[in-house]
Amino acid sequence: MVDKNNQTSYDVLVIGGGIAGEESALNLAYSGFKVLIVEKDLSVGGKMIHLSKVFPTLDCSACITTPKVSETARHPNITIYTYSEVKNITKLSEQNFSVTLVKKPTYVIESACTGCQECEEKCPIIVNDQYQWDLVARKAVYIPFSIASPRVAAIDIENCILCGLCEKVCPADAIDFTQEIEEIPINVKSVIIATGFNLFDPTVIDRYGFGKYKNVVTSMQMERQLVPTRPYNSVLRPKDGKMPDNIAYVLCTGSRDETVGNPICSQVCCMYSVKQAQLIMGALPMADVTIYYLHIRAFGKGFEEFYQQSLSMGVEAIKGKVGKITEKENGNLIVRYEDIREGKVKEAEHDLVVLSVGILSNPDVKAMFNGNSIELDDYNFVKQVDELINPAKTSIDGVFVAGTASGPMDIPDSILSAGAASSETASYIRKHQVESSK
Amino acid sequence: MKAEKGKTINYMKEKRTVPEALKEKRKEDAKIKKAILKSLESGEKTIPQISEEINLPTEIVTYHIYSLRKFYEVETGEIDDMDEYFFFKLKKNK
Amino acid sequence: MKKKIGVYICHCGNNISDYVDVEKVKDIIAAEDGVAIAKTTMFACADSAQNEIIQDIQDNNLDGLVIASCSPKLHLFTFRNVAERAGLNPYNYVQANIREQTSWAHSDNPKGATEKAIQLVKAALAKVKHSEALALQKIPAVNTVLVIGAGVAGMRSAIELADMGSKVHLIERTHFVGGRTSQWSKLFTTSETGEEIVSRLYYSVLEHDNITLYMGTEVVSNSGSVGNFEVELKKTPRYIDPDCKIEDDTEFENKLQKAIDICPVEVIDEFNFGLTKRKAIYKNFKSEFPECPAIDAANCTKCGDCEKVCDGIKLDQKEEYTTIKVGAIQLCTGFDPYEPKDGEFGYNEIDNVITLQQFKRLIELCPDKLIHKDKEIRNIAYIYCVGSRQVDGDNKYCSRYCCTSAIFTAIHVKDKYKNINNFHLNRGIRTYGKQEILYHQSSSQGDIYLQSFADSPPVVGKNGNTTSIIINDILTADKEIEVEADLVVLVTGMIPRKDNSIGNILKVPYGRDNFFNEIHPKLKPVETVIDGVFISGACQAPLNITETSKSTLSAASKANSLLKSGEIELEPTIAQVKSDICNWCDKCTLACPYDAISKIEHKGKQVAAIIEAKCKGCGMCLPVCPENAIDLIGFSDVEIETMIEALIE
Amino acid sequence: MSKVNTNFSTDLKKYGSINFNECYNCGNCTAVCSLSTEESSFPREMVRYSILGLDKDIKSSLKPWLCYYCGECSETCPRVANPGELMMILRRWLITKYDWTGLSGVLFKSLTASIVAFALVAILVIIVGFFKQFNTEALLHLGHYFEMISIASVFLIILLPNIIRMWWFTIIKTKAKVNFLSYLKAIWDLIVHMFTQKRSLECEEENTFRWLEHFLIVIGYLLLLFITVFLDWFATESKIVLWSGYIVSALVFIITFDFVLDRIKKNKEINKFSHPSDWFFVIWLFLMAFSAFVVRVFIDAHLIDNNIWVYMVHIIILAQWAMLIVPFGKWTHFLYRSFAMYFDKLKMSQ
Amino acid sequence: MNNQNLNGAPKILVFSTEKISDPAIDLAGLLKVHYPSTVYTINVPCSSAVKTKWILHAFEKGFDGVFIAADGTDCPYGESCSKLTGEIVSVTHERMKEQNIDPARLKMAAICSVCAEAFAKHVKSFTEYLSKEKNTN
Repeated sequence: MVDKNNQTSYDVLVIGGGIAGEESALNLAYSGFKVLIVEKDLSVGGKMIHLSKVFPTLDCSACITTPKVSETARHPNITIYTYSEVKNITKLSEQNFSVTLVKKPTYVIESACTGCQECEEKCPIIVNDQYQWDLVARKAVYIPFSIASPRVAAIDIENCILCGLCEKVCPADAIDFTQEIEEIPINVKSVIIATGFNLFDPTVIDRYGFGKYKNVVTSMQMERQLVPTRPYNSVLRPKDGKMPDNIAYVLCTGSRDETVGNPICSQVCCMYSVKQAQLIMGALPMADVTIYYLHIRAFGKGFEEFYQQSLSMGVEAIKGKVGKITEKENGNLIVRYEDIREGKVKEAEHDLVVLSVGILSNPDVKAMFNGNSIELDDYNFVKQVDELINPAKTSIDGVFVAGTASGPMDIPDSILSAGAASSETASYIRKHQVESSK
Repeated sequence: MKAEKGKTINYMKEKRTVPEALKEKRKEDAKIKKAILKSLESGEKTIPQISEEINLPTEIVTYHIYSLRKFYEVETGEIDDMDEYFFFKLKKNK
Repeated sequence: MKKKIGVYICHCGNNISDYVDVEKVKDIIAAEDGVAIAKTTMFACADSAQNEIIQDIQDNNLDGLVIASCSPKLHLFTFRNVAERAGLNPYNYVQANIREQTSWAHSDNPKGATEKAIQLVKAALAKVKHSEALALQKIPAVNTVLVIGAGVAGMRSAIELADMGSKVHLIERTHFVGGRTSQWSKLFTTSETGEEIVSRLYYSVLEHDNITLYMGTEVVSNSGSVGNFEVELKKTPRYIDPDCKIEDDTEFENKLQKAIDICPVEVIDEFNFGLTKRKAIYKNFKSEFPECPAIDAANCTKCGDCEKVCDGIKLDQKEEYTTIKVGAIQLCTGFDPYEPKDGEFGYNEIDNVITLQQFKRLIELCPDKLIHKDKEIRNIAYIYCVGSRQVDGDNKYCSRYCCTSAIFTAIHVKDKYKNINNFHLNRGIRTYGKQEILYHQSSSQGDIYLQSFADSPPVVGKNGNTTSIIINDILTADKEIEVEADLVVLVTGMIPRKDNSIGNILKVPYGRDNFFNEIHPKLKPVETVIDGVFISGACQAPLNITETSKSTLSAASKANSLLKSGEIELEPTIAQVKSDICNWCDKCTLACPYDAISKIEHKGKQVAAIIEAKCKGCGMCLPVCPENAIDLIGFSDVEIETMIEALIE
Repeated sequence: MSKVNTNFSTDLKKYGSINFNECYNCGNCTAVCSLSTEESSFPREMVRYSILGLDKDIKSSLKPWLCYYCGECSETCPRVANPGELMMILRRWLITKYDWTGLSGVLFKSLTASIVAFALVAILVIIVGFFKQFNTEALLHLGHYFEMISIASVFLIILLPNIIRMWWFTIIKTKAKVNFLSYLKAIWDLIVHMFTQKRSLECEEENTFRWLEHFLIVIGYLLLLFITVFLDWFATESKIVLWSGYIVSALVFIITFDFVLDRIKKNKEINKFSHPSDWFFVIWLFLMAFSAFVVRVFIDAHLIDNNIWVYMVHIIILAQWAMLIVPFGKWTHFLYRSFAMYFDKLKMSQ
Repeated sequence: MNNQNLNGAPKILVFSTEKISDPAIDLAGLLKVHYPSTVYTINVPCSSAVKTKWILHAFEKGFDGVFIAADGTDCPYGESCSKLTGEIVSVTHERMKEQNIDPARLKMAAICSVCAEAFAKHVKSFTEYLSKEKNTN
C-alpha cells in the first residue's frame, strides 16, 4: 500500500513483513507510533502464511496469519511497501536514521488492480511457481498466491515475452509497463530487523539426491502439499503423481552438521516433521510415516505431548541419521541408515522421502548497514549483544532484531521475540525523547 | 518518455529484448500442453497413461498436468482401482 | 427502520457483470421497500464512484447504504469510511458479497448467480433496515501496571513499562529481589552470572521514579476489570527500620552481622536448597538486594536477642494492608524446581545424589576443590529428565532448559576444577538452536553421553563405597553399561510454583501441565482470558532467561499499548441482556470465556449484566440462554431473521 | 556388563591426534560406509567403544581391519569426529595388542623411541660392516643371508605368534564356533585378499587408481623381495632377472613417490592425518626401492667396489625395514588385514 | 414438512464466521471451486453464537438445510467454541425431532480459513442428500 500522504519520516522502520515484523509493527502502531514495513516480496505474511497447520495446537497457519495481515494492512499507523528493499541505512545520530528504499516495479498499478486474474488467464508463459516451491507453474503475470496481501497481480519481467496480452485484457487498466525502479529516501527514529531466515538448500548434500531424484522433496514442498491451497489435489509424488504410502523424514538435513557449515540446531525441524507426519496420517490414513532422527527436540510448551501423541498415532521414529539415498527404477527410494538402537546399518524402501531442511541466516542484512555495519554472530544471524536481558538489542543503538533474524526459532518464540523488539524500540524512542526534552 | 495508456507494452519493447531461450521454452511448454490436452480428448487418463501415450517422462507430465489444473483447464477425477493414480479430464466450464 | 436506503451494484470490471446480470439485480432491488436509490457502478471502490455515493447520500439524506460488490474482507472498511465521510454512521452500511460468493463461485451458472445475487442484496437490505448506529465506546484506564514477582521477568518488565511511560507497582513475596536467577552463578549462553544480572536490573528499578518496589508483599484480593483493577496488598514486615541504610555505614552493618551471629534460631537454608543452614535473621549472599537482611517471621521466636545488639531491628513492626488502582496486572511468579521423591534415582537415600539446583549452589560454595560430604569429587554422573517427560508421573512435558543447563554446568565444572569426568545419562539431548554449540563443546572436552529410553531409566545403586549407575545404553546397541560416580546430579526440571494461589485470586486459568495458561500460543501468547491480566516468564511454561526476557517484554508491550492512551476502546458489537426477561440461571456466565457477565439487581430480581469492558462480542452466551434474553448488537434476532426471510423469498 | 573407562580414550589419543569424543552418535558414518553391512556394522560401534573405553570389545573385534579407509565417513561426519582415522588408530592399537613383544606399542606411541630404534639398527649394521672391513663381496654375501634369515625369523618368531594371538582374541575368546573344514575352505579368500585387497574397491568413491597402486605395490614389493632374495639380484648375470629387478624397483619407487606426495598435499580425506608410522612406511618403501636400484646401477657400472657406502645405506634401510617396520610397524596391516578377512569369513560361515 | 421448496435445488443456509470460515467460502469463489448457487451465507462472529431459534426459523421459512461452518480449534475466541457449537447442534437436533424435522437437515463441520475445497465438498454432498430426501418425499 503506497502511502497516501507521501510521508517521508516514520518512528520505526520494520524490515520484513513476516509474522515477526507484523507483530512488532502492530504492537508499536497500537502504542501510537508511525511504522513503515518494508517487504521485499510481493506479499506480506512471510513464510508463515504458506504453512499448513502449525504445531503443537494444529491450528491452521493461514487462520492466524491472515487476520494479522489484514489488521496490519488496515492499521492507520502502519504503511507497507511491498516488493521493496532497503538499500542502505545510515545512523546520523540517536533517533535519526537516514534510509534509502528501493521500490521495484511490478508493472501493475496496485491501487487499480482488483485481483480479477483476467491477465493471468491470458498470459501464455509458464514459470515455476516459487510459492508452491516449484511443484507447479504460474504465469509470467500472476497474483502471488490466493491469500496474498495485497492481492494484486505483478509481472515477472524476466520471464515476460512482451506480448502485451495482459494489458489488452485488463478491465481496470492496471497494467503499466512504464514503471521504473524508484528510490525513496526516508527518515526514521529506529529500525527493527525482521528479515527472517533462508532454508537450507539440500542440493549441497549430494548423497541425498535432491534434484536428481524427483521423489526426494523438501519439507517446505511437503508443507505446501498439506495446505488446502496446495499444488496437487492430494499428497502425491512429484515424479509420477502417485499417491505415496510409505514416507520417510530425514531430520537434521543441513542442521547440526559441520560439513555444510551449519553446526547449530534449527530448532523447528523436529516439530514440523512430527506435525507433518500427523497431518499425513490424517490425509492418507493408509500411509506409513517413518522419521529418522538424531534427537527429537520437542522442548516447548505442549511439544513433548504432541510428539508422544504422534507416536501413539503410529508414526515410527527411528534413531539414526540417514547416510544416503538411492533411487530405484520405479521411483522408490532406498534409505540407508544406522539403526542406532540396534547398532546395525539398514536399508529401507520408501516411496517418498522428505528432507527436513534446516534454517539458515538471511545474509541480506549485512549489506543494508554499510556505514555502521551491524554485528553478526558466528552463524551470520544478527548478534544479540545483551541476549539475556535485552534480547532485541543489536550492536547499533536504536536498531533492534525480531524473530528468526537473530537465530532459528518457532512461531511462538518469534512472536514473543517480536514483542520484545517492539517494547525495546518503544522505550528507546521514549527515552531519547525524554532526554532531548530535558 | 510518455507512453500511451493501454499500450505501455510498446515502451517496454523498446527497452528490453526477449531472450531466445525464453521463446524456445515457451514453444516447448506449449507443445507439451497441447499434447496433454489432446491426449485427454479421448477420455480420462492417469499420469502414467498420458506419459506413455505422448512419450514424455512422468515428472514432466505431472508438472504440466497440475499446472493445467491450476489454470482451470483440466480437472481431477477419481483415483484408479489400486488407489495410486488419479484420472484427469478436460474441464468443461471454466 | 431505515426508509431511505441507497443500493449500489458493482460490475467490478467484468468480474461480477460477466456472470451476474447486474442490471436485473438493480431493477428488482429498486422496487423494494425503503430503497431510495439503486444504481450500478463499474468500480464501486474507484475514487469517482466513492464521491458519487457520498454525493447521493448527502443529496437524498439517505439513512442506510448497501453496496453489493466484492468480499467485505476487502472493502468493508473502505465503504464504512465512505459512509462516514457522507455523514452516515458506518454501522448503517452493509456489504453484500456478490463476487467471491456469487459471480466467481457460480461462474458455471450465470442464472443461479444472478438469482443468488438478488437474494443476497435483499438480505443486506433487510439487515441495514434494522441496523443501529453504533459508536466506539471508550472507558478511562489508569496507566499503571501491577507486576507480581521481582525476579528477572518482573524486574525486566517493570523497567520496560516505566521506560515506556507507565507507572509500575512491583511486588515481591519474599524479602529479596532476583527470584531464582540470583541462585545461579554462570548463565548460558553469555556466561554472565545470576548475581550480575540481578544487580543490573535492581539498580535500574531503583533509578526509576515510575517504579514502586514492595518487598514481602502479596496480593490478597482483586476487583474491577481491565483499565481499573483494585488490588489489595498485604505487606509482611522485614523487622528492620526502613530508614536504616547499610551503604556507607559499616557500623550499622557490623551491628547487623552481630545480630545474625547471635540469633539462636537455625533453619534449613532454602536458598542453598538445604545444603546449608541459616539464621532467622538472614541474607542469602553478600551482594543481595535490598542490602539489609530480613527477619523470617515464620521462624523467628521473637526472643529479642538481636534487638539488643542492633538498634535498627524493630520486632514490633506490623503487617500492612494497602489498596492500589491499576490498569493491568502482569504475573511473573516464576517456577519451583522439581523435588525428586524419596528413592527416585537414590535421592534422599544415597548420600551423594543431589539435584542440579543443589549442585549449582554447591559449586558456588566450593571455590577451589569440589567437595561434597567431605569427599573430593572427580566423576560426576548427570541423570536427565528427572521430573520431566514422565511416563507414569503427571509431568508429561519437557522442561526445556535443563539439558542445556546441565551441559553448561558440566563445562563450567570441568573448567573450574581439575580432573573432572562428566557422564551424561540422558534421554535425548535437547540443546535446541545455538545451544547445540554447548553440547558440541562438552563432547569435545571429553564428556561422555549415554542414552536410554523412557521405558528403561538408569538405575542408581550403592556398591560398597562407590555409587554406580547402570544404564542400557541405546548408543551402544542397548549394552548394559556401568558408570561409577562420586556424585550423582539429578537434572530436575521446572514445575509450577507450589503456592500458586495468586492464580485463583486473579482467576487465571491453568493449562494441563498446571502452569498458567495463555489464550493462544501464537495469537495471544502473553494474554489470559482475563482482559488486562498478562502472564510472562516461567510461571507460564519452562523457559530459559533469554526466553523469559522475550516473553516479559512482550507482555510489557501489550500492557503499554493497552493503557498508553489512558482509555480503552471497546468493541461496539457486544452482547446485551434484556433484563426484563432474564431469570438469572448462570448459564451465560459459564459459557462466557472472558468472565464478562456479572449478576446485578434489576427491578427487584437477580439478572445477568454484561461487563462492557470485558465483552469481546463472540456471542457464545447467546444460544445458551433458556429465555433468549441475550442479543448481540449487529446480530439481533430481528436482523438475522429478516435476513433469513429475504434469502428464501 | 561393561564399565566405562575414561583412561582408554586418553591412551588411544597417543596413537593419533584426533578428537573422536566429538561423536554424537548419529550413525552417519556407518550408513555412508560402503563396506559396512547389517551383519557387520562399523565404524560408529568402534567409535563408541573407544569413547566408553570398552577395550576388550575392541580387542576381540575384527571390524577395524574390515575398514579400508575410503574416507567417506570422515568427509561426511557432521561433527568432524574422523571415524575413518579412528579406525586407523585402532588398527595401530590392535597391532600393539597382538604383538607379544610389546615393542610395537613403544614404537607407535613414541616418535623418539622410533628414531632411537632406527638409529640402533643403523649402528648395528655399521658395526657388522666394520667387522667385515667393508669388503664388498663379503658384505653382499652377508646381506643376502641376512635378508633370508631376517625374513624367516621375523615371520616365525614375531609375526606367526602374533597371528595366533589375533586368532585367539578374535575367534577363541569370542567363542565363535568354527569347524576345521571352514578353515580350509576359506583359505583361498585369505590369499586373494592378501594379494589383491579387492574389498577396497567397494568404496563409494572412484578409487580404482588407488587400489591399482596398492595392488601394484604389493605385487612389486613381493617381486622385489623375490628377485633380490631368491634370485639374488645383486649377484646375478641373468638378463631377465636383471631387467625385471630394474622394472620392479622403478615401479615401487614411482608409486611410493606418489604416496608420499599425497600425504604431503593432504587433499584426500585419507591423507589428512599422517601418523609417524605412516611416514616411515611409505618413505622406507620408497627408499628401499630407490637404494636397491642405485646399488644395482653401481654394480652394473662397476662402481660398487669403490662406493661400498651405497650398499651400506641400502642394507641399513633394509635392516630397519625388516627389523622394525615389518614386525612392528605399518607393514603388519598387510598381514593382519588379510587374516582379519579370513577370520571374518570363518565367523560368518558358522 | 411444511413450506418446503419443492421445485428446484434444495436451499441451504450457511452460518459462517467472520474470521475463519467466511474467508474459506470467499476462497472457494476465488479458486473457482464451484458449488450450488442455492447456498446462502450469513456471517456471525463465532459459530457458537448461532441460536437454535434462527435455525428453526430458517426451516420454518423454507430452507431445506442449514450448515454451520464452525471455527473448530482455530476459533480466535478460545477453546470452548467447538464444544459450545456442538451443544447448539445437539440441542437443535432435539428441537427438530420434536417438530418432526429430519435432524440430518442440520449439519456442522469445522472449516478453516483456507479450507475452500472442504467447504464445497460439504455443501455439495449436503445438497445431494437433501435433493434425494426431497424427491423421496
